[in-house]
Amino acid sequence: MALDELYREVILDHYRNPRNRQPLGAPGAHADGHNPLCGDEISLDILVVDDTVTEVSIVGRGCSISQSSASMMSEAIKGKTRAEIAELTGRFKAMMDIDTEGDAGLDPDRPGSVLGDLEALQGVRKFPVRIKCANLAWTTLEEALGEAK
Amino acid sequence: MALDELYREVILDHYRNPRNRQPLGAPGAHADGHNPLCGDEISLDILVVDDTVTEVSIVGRGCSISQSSASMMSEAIKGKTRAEIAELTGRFKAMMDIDTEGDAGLDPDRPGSVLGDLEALQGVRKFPVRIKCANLAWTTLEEALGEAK
Amino acid sequence: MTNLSHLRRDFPILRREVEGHPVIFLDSAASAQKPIPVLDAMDRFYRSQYANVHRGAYRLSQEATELYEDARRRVARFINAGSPDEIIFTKGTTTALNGLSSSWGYDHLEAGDRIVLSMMEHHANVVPWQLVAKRTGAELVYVPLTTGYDIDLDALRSTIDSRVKIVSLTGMSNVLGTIPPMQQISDIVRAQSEAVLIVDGAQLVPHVEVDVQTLGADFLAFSAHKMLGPTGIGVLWGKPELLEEMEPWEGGGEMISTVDLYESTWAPVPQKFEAGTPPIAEAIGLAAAVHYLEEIGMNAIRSHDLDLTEYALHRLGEVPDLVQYGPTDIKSRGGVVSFTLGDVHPHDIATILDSRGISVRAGHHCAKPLMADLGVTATARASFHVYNGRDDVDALIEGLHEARSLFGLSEG
Amino acid sequence: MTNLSHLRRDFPILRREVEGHPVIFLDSAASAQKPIPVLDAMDRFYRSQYANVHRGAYRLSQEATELYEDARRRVARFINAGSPDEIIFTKGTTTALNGLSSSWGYDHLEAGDRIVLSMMEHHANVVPWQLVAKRTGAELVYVPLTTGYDIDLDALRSTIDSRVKIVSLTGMSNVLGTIPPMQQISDIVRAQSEAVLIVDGAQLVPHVEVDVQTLGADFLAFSAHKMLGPTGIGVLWGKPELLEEMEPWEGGGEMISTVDLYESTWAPVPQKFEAGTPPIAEAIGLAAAVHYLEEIGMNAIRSHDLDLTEYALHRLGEVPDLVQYGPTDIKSRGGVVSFTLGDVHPHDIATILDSRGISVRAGHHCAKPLMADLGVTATARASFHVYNGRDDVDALIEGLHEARSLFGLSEG
Ligand SMILES: Cc1ncc(COP(=O)(O)O)c(C=O)c1O
Ligand SMILES: Cc1ncc(COP(=O)(O)O)c(C=O)c1O
Repeated sequence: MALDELYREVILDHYRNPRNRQPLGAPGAHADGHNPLCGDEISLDILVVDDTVTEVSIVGRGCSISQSSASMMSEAIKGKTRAEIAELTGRFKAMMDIDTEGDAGLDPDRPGSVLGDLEALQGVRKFPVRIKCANLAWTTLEEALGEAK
Repeated sequence: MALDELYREVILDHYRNPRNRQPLGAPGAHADGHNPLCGDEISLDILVVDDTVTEVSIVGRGCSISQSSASMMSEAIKGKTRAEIAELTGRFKAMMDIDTEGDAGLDPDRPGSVLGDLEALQGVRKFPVRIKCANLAWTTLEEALGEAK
Repeated sequence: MTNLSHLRRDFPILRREVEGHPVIFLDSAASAQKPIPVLDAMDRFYRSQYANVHRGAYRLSQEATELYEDARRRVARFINAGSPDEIIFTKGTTTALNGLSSSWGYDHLEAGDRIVLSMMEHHANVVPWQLVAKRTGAELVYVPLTTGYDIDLDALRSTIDSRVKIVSLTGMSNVLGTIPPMQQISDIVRAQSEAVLIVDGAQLVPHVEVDVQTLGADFLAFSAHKMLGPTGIGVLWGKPELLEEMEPWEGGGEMISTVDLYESTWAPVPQKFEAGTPPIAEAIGLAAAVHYLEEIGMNAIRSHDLDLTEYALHRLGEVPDLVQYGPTDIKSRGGVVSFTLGDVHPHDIATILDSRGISVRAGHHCAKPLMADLGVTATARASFHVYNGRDDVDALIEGLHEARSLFGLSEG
Repeated sequence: MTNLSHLRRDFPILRREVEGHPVIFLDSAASAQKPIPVLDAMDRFYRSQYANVHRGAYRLSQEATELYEDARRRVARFINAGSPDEIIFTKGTTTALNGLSSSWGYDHLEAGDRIVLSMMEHHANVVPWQLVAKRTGAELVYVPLTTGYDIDLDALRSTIDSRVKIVSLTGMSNVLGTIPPMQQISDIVRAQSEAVLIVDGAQLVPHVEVDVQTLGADFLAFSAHKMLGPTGIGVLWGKPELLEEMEPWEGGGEMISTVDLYESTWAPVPQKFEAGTPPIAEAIGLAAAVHYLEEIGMNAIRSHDLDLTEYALHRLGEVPDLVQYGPTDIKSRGGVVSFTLGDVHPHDIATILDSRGISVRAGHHCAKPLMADLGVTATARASFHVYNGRDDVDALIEGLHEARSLFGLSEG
């Protein structure tokens, strides 16, 4: 197994310096994510204005994969519309899906498809136990978006 | 396995015509025996006068082994003293004990040792599942004798 | 007629001899024998993939978890559950019914409420309800049987009313073979009450294709060991909205979400109901057993059972002094035949048959209320599974003739 | 130093490779691997003697019953119980503790009563008591740990009084390795209360010779799967007079004496507590595991554990940024070492080690109250059994160095 494909520089950077930890400027929608098996936790707040996520606040505790995924996600979704986020989420999950052939989520030609830093997480797919860690922030996001409706 | 050694004439006779079923003439000591695994039941009353069992009443339901053993026992103990009965019980149980060598309980030279009809039950030893059936009446007897103290 | 005799070679125990006779196993209703694929699945797992499930971040634990969850999926598909989450692994039918009674029962019953059972229930579907009735002040009501040994639907109709909170019935009697018309029963229960309907599937699921979408029940319990699987595991299926609402009956590892000092919250269904290390190898063995049954086909198994039962009823009918207990209509019964033989006690019958290598059960079959109702203390019982054939029935009949002759019963 | 490396060949899984590395199994505290004699005992039983127990009047059932009861006798001898009747087979430690809490606990607790636990209990010894506390109005009290990671006996002394009805403590912590001084604890409990003392022996019994005559406890629970035995079975030992008085926590077949429609009476101990078809093959597997442990000798196992633990503590001490959680006095601990490594999350440690074929556990180890007390959310944990050696510890240390380098932790 290629550990260095998993523990990339950018992942460790987001793990150690998570972005968007400051509280929201105004009350928004909240969701908690929790992986009871490994104890990863995420607490997410978002502000949705006119279908666009204008602010994100995310704090958590857990492994490098869950926390870096959360941090990278917070950057990727800020300023995006619901539709764009849905697209992004789909691509991210496809990237994590062991059943998907190749780098299905990563085709840079498809509009708005580039996952950016998040692509660093593609190594996780080779470590199936850890996929849940990478997905945690995203499932929590879906919940928060539901709340915000 | 020698089935005809198990189902002897005398056993079937006692099974079909159990002795000493009439109630006691006077209130005595009572014990119920029950084998929850096969459902055999025995209800035993004895009258003990001056250390001697003067009357026996025994009714029950169950297989040929448990019921014939009860019937034969009722005949064997009537008129016997506690000491004689203890001896008899010991001999019977020895006869049933798969770990005992040969016919230990059946030596006719030892005083008061002859089990009489009861010896017909020695075939049971070859059918270990049935030993509990043969012993049921005797364990119930010990309980009744305890009651009678 | 469905001939399954080629399957016998999958069951090593049938190659054993008892006192010079090959084993003829006619006690599958108590517990069935195991085919090699089931034994191999468990052995292989222990030898190459064993680890505890759900909690490990390493390869072996992940493989074990996948196999364990695959087993859940396979069982779900087998009974056509809506989702694998509706499958709870328990120690067996008994634990499933006790869990239900102490959780659902305890939380939903109060004094004056009624629990309805039938007169032919196994102790596993009687005693737990007695216990919860005592704790809650609820009352047990027994629906009688018809003279045809089935649940009396008229009596059921007049029993079910709004006081009834739980109806718990066998899917197939382990003594009479009766398979009650569950959909009809369900209709009556639904029309006349808001009671939950629980089916004790210990005998049904191993022999008859069960589709929980059409069964009409809210809960279904069964045991692996009667369906060619291992000991130590069984299943509780429940409707998802009921499982959701239900409290766990055991607390411990793997069933929690958070544990504080004085309070805890529960993991989602089904983990909520699987406290502690589950029977892991056993789940894998159960999955292999389900696979084995599916390969044969539950329909083939059903017609094989029907064939053997019909033949057995016919041949038993020829034995003088023999009394059978169970429906004569072959369509409403399974491969279990109970009988008495003159004054030869069932226990003696079993011993005589055993000396010929034939295993049958004798006794109350954990159904004392039914025995009392039938007016007997015990019956002898022969029951079938895929490895049995008409030759086994013939051997049984021969043995019964010997029993008659040993007990000196006269011909005719 | 006790070298047990010749035993490795008995464990087929150790011949497997994971990603080109041989399996190095350091998660026995979660569940231990199984030696061939255990697997063979179960397989042989299924292939040649299988039948349900207790209820059959035929040879196979009698043989199965004898093997099952032999297993009870062997387990009784292993912990020096006064009689086999003191051994109750359950699904595992979790079920044993839940049974105790819902039977003994429910029947003996009322509002104002206290249940005393320690701060280092496994969820299996926490959640059942929360549940019964809620039902009865009793209160939970936690005894804190000393800075040396053991139960604070002074705090225990000031906690135990006549309000305390139950004291339930781990015999060996699955996180810290701590083996609390149970006899001293028992003396305190006896002197200051009439509480029953329950020992969660899940970790203790597989590693340390336990003699229930001198342990000082009233009840002891443990699981087969952690002592080289199969999944699906565990043991509750209890003092005979307490078992006698205790109500069953499940009802069903085999545990009854009589069953009338509305009332039943119970079979004698231990059948009273074993409703339904028990884990039969599993009991036989457990007996084989006990035999295997006895052949090695529990003393040899203990000194092997001590040797490995001492070596591991020493080598772990050399790794920069590593923090160990557990007693430093080797005599009061077992072969379980928990640690954190700088800001490398335990889950990441486990993944990195796994890529080298090394299985360790990462997480809260079903001991969330302890984690909160230690001020961590998770630790990594390595734990040993007879098949481990110093070479496994060396491999672990190498892996930890790689973890440090992957996470860019600086030397010194
Ligand atoms: C100390 C302790 N108690 C209880 C348990 C629960 O045991 P089981 O999961 O076998 O029921 C465990 C094992 O996980 C344990 O380590
Ligand atoms: C109809 C019925 N219900 C319940 C049970 C109990 O199953 P188990 O002993 O596997 O818990 C049995 C089997 O003995 C049965 O035949």
